[in-house]
Amino acid sequence: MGKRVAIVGTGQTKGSSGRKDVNGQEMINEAVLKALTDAELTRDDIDAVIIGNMDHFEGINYVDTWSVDGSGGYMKPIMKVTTGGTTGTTVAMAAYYHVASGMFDKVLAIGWEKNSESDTTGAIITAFEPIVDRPTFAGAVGGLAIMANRYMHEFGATQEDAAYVAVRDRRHALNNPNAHLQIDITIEDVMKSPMIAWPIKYLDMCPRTDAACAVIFASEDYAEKICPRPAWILGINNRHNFTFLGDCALGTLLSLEDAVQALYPRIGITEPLKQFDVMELYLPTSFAGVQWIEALGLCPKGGGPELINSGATDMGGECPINPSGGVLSSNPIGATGLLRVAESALQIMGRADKRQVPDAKMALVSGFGGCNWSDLMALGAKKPD
Amino acid sequence: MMDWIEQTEDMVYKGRIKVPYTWWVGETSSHFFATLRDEKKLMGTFCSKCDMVFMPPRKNCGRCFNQELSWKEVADEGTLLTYTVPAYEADIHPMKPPFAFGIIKLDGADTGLTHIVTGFGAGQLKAGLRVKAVFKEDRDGHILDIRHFQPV
Amino acid sequence: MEEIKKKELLSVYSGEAEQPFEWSAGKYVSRFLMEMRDNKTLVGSKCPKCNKVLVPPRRVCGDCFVQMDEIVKLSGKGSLYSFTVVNFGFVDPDTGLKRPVPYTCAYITLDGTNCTYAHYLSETDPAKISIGMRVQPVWEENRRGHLLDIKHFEPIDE
Amino acid sequence: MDKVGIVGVGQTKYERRKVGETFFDMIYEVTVKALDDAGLTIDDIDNVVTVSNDFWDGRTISSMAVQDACGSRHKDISTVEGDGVYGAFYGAMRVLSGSFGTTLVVAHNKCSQSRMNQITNAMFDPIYTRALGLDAVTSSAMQARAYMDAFGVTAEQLAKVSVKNHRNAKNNPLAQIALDLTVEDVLKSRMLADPLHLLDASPITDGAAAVLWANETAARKAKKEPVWLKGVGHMSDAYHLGDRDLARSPALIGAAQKAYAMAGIADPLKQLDVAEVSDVFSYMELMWYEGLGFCPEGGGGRLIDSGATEMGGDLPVNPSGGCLSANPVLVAGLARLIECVLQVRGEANARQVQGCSTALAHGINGPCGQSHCVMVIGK
Repeated sequence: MGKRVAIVGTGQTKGSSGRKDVNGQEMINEAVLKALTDAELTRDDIDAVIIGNMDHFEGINYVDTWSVDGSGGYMKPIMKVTTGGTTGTTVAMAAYYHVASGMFDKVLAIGWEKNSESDTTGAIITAFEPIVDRPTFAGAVGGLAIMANRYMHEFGATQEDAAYVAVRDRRHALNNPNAHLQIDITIEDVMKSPMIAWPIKYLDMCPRTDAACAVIFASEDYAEKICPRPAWILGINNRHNFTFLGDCALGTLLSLEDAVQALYPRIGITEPLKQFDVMELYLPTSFAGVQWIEALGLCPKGGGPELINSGATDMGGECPINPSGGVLSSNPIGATGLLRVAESALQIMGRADKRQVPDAKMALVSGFGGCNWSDLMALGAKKPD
Repeated sequence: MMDWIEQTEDMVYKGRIKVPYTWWVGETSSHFFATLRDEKKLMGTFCSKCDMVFMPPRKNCGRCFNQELSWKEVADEGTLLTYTVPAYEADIHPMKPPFAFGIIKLDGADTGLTHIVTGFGAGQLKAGLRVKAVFKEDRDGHILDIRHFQPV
Repeated sequence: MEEIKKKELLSVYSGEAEQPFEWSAGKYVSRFLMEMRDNKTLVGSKCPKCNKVLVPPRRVCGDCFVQMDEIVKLSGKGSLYSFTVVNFGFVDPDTGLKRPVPYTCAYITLDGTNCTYAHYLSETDPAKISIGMRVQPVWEENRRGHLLDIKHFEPIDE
Repeated sequence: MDKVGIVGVGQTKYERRKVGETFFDMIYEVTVKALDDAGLTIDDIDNVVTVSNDFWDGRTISSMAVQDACGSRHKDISTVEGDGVYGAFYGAMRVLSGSFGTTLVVAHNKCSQSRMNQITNAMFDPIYTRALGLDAVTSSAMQARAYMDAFGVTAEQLAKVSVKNHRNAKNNPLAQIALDLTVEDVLKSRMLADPLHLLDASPITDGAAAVLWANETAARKAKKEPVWLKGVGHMSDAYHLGDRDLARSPALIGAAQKAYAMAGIADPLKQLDVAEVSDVFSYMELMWYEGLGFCPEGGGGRLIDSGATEMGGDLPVNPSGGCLSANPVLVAGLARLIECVLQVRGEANARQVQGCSTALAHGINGPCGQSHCVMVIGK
């Protein structure tokens, strides 16, 4: 059987609307160096490198081979995995399997994006079917607006409910020195911000960010020697369910419901709100923050607004969501999912500083992207049986 | 049952991906390009641990991860390591044939710079040929501020 | 790194570069486009196992993993499933130019289908659009076998 | 290491232009073929790895085109962007992790739909190299020149690779270009970029392929004997062409050493029965002979002269016809691996290498074989 796997080091660059001072490889190197420093390892210790981004955001083909000066992949095994918005979690999962398979002991996972280098919406549109989907599609903003609108229609959630999430995640970001947006806003600010795609307003939406993230995964033979309190991977699962946009029922996130059903029973989760101490979720809009927690089983269908407004997901609440500030505060797309993994690992390791959730023992990560696809990863302080 | 397939054309959609890119070259390469533009000088970076001068320059050594590289000017003249003369035209080429692509080890550098070579006679191209950079008149901080290399 | 003399930060711009593609539509989407062009008709494919009708037609039912052999003609009318009115500007990657805004992107459940289908809606005032409203396609005069042979969908009283 | 083996394979015919087919259509075809080959159904598949490239497809989440077509609706799935051998390796790791009993690996490409020059130009960095206008052909031509200069390898020796592989393709009904050629034919074919002629280069190809991995337990349900993974390794050289010694392939040496150590191979020329290597250009096959340890450094030309890599030689290389006979980029790696499976099973028909029990598949990523993956499989 496979080896048990833990995260032993993380590194991330500060999110920015435009890192003009470094090119892509150099930004990647910053994150890699930070992760190596965090784990007290050197480039020589790394057995394999996995990297991902979205090709058409930077217009670079074969990013794995292009990046070796920055990634440390020179004369090492390198591999590229990419799945759109879920790329960061996909990279983490690939690193997990590299180690769990017994083929590699210390694996470096890298996610990065320089969204400032192109037109993000234009590039996202190229993710979809060119003949029937692209002509009318308005990128992630448009797709998420369609989903938000349907959700409000089905369950009576309001724009104010969503605005609560926009405020929550931005407030959390004030504790995270790496967050791109550091803004203290109110629900009124959100409601007054410009409508970009009904019902999504400017402050309901994530920013476009330049940043890189690197995470080091190690096998059970090394994890505790490298890190006194490693973050063990308890379970992972994903669903990339659809090919055409019109196939996904938009009132809910079917892929997430499906992934939850596959993951929770395997790791003994029956009451996620109680059992997880903290969550880092890929919530690209405030509306997603109300809607998708239902798919995660934190509340019944339609119960999202009540749970959000109760404060249970705020810092200090029963299960804080996105202490880092989440995607609404930083969205370097190819790194975004991996940032969720890194932030969750920091929580388990007890290294999250001002954004630390006290005594966090179990954390849940989600990734979102593609054709409304979902990734899940659960991390814990206790070595799995 | 599948009769309709016989009666269906094979339609092809002619489209494109046209997204504009602005690649920020970063502080290190900005210095290289600004020096090329303003002084017609080629700056490499030196890793003292690997004892190598990298051309093109880079911020960190990809081999030992040394972050403390220092600037070192290299010559605008060097030795051709390898080359090819494309026998076809393509949109991506910066000029019409005949020209060659070459990898040139500039004097003072330990790695080769890939660039264009022109001005050679029939049979003149060979590994070991000495070539020199020809700079553009109007330079704007771009790799093609070196118009091409040509035999010395 | 030693002192860097010039603090200006430079960039490289891709200019007018583009990558052309010739994407095959395949038999299923070709039939879809032909029916629009020749007959002002929308079609879907029907799964022999679950009987679902999906638009655009495609070779395999994702749920059942069986080949869909049957093409089904639709009335073209449908109900609005969800929508957004797009106000922000962005580059359309097929032209390299800004796509005109505002426009309404509508997800429509076409009568007789089990999915939604995305197109434009003529109305761009959210206050005048309601989920569930009935819509029908408005066809172009000169059709070329393209998604935009339908100009947009428009609300109807039914 | 636990055991993981290939129990099913499927390929389309490789063709210049499959104008009536989408990625989706091709992936459905090979998925069904691989399942039939294994005697399994889609319900027996625990997870899927797709292999595709956003640039070639003109789609920034290229895997999205095939999710329904590979039957992944309610399954875990991921995507490798790189040669098919890397995708196959990731698929095998997912089984070895203990999380899954089976992995379906699929790859697709339609190189006919885009312009090779532009797509491969985009693998060069936009800051220092891309504007120069290099593509796969011209960069490889510089490598070929460096290799020939370093070791005195001749154009005739390069041409022999083309002659051999195009001839081998005549026994492969799925190959795109099967030809009886002479060395002179190759040397007289149109010059692309010296020293590479048209017949030194692989064609533009459309196609898809699938392999199905299973662990020991899951493999019992399959109708064919598994072909087991024996060893695997991958490694990357430096990126900038001028950073590398283009005449040598240290990354391939490293990748092969790891694969051989796992597989217990000390003398590859003797212990391997078949090798399927990435001959995107003729010279590459000779260089990879050296990196793979089939001959000493600089001995690639002499090895092809000796006939050792011909059908009937000590180690037939590319009995399928290789990339020179069909090069659906990325899919090519799975095609190499599938040929190895067919050879080990004894199902390679007219091109069968008698008594084949151990075979090597090889794939490359990046310019001029920057990154290599080597996989050894056998009975």
